[in-house]
Amino acid sequence: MSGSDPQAPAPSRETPPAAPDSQQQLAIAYIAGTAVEELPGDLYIPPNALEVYLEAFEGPLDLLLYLIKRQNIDILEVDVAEITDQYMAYIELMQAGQFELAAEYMVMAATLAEIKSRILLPRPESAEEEEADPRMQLIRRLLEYERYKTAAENLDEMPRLNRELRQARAGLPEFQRTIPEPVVELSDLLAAMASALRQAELFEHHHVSLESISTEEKISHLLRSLEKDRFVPLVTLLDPREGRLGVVVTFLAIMEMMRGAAVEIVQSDGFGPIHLRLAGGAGKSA
Amino acid sequence: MNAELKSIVEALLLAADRALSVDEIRSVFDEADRPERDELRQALADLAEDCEHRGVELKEVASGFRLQVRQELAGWVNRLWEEKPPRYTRALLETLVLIAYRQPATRGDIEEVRGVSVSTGIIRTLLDREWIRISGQRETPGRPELFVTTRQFLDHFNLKSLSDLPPLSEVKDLREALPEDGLNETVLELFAGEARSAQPTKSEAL
Amino acid sequence: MNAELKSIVEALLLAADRALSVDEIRSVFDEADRPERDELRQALADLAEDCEHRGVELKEVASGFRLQVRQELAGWVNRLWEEKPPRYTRALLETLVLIAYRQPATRGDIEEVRGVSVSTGIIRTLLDREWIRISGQRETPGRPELFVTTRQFLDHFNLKSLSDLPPLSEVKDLREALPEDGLNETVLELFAGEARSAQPTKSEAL
Repeated sequence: MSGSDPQAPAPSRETPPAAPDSQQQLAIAYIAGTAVEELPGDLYIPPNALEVYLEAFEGPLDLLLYLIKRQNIDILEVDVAEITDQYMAYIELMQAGQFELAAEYMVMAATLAEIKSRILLPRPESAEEEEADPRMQLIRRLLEYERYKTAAENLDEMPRLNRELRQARAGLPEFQRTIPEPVVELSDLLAAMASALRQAELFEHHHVSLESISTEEKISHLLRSLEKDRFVPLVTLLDPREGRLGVVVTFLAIMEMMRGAAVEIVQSDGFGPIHLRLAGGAGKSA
Repeated sequence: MNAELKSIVEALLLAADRALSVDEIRSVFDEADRPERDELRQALADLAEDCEHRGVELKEVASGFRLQVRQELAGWVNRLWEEKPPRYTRALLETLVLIAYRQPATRGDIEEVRGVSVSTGIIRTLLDREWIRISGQRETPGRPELFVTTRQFLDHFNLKSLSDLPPLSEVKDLREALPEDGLNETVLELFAGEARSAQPTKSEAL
Repeated sequence: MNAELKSIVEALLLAADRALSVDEIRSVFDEADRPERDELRQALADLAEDCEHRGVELKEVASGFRLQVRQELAGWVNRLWEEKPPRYTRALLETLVLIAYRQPATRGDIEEVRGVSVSTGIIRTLLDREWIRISGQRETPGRPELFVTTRQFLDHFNLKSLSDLPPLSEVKDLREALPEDGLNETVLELFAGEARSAQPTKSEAL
């Protein structure tokens, strides 16, 4: 019951499952207390249709509502004893068909049996709070369920997309889908400038040592540090305070200077120390 | 400009394939010539009026405005499609309305009213369709997930807000109507007659 | 009937989302009230005329008729598909404005002011957008490229010449008055992060 496939077409509400017109027969079947061996003709449902039949009800409350409506009576006027008998007859029928009933149906059967026994047996009036009265509780639940059942029916009838409603769509003309250029206003630009200037000030006043190193700067620095006549070990040109970027920039600067033949580099053996000197000095070495 | 704005709005709505909010429409314009909300609403109103004698209508739903085929022409239009629109089971619809009317609602809330367990398949289908979403967890033992309906749900059912859902039928308040002592059949029958004439008291807050 | 037929045809074309042939349109009608081809063509012609001041136009293509967004409105519609227009980072704007004020400027010049290295991506974006160009190389070791702004840059910012840019001293004073809303929070945060870690160890420039 609980696992009904949401995609499966809902059983039509207009044709409720075949129902017995004689309560007598069913009541007898129930009182007997055994599985129904022979289905009464007016109750007969082809065995392979039983499942569909079961699915037609959305649970015990739905089945009870159906039984009540079939008698054309208000829920509040329900004769619990009679409804219980009918309900039990259905349960018997389903069990006879060897269909696994959802536990909720059995719970309801027990509830109904209890209510029936209370009504049949005299009991002290004051003993029970109305709130705890199982009959009123059942009626309350039935009324509540009925509200939502009706709401579901109403919702199903409301116009909805791709049934009564269709989104209107027009074709698209030929065009290139382009990613737009970001929009920049002059004010954005000036704000950026102001911020850059503020940033620069910040660096000047407080973070001089954090200034980034450009290759250009590094080259002029190297030009000042290197001499024509003396090889200088490369390591002495690296400033640890400049970190990895410093190393990379220094290398780039040296490569740039080599390209311009401004510097000579010597490495006497593999993995040995590298020495540099400004080009144009004496004593060339391989 | 106004006639042009109306044309642009129409083109956008017909190209979008979904409802567009006023702000979504506005965002298409450069800041410099972005229409004011009022101006845009006027263009939408004009467009709605233009549609009066056309095959489409402008509808405002939860996520904005959309142009849709007039409902009364659905019969013609649906012949273009071979397959029938999906039908939903009562179990799914009941679960959906319970979430819609009682949100946020847990599975337990739904099961309590329906009297049967809620199948995982139904919840999954509703989540997949984006008609419901998980809004959080109730701070009770087990921390069950709380479900609420989405804008897509409202859009699909042509609604602008939850308040557009048809009201639930009045609940018959048993407690108030029932006399203190009465559980005998006579009293119940008397009460039954009373309850059939609608009770003004609503016992349940939505 | 004709007005109604026109509405039905419009509804069909806007629901179908593809071109429909005259015969396809006719096929949705029951045989009894199926319009003649001429009648239908007349309805299509009327519809085309109605569209003249609208956002869509009726096009006859190989497989039939379709309503499509007017070509001249394609630009607006195009924007619908896009996410919000991307925004430039503060780093990019600063680079651009530094080039504008200091041109010709090398990467080193910019890095000197900004205190952080200039990413290749930023330079590329600015070159692609044709807001800057390479005017030559500075005759210093490394021969760094010199960047200048372009006419397109001036056009975009509605400037007649570079002298229309406010003097730097004024720009400095701007900083309190100008809100930072030109940049979204994420970018600002990213940038803040970048600035905080503006150590020489950052090798973004290379």
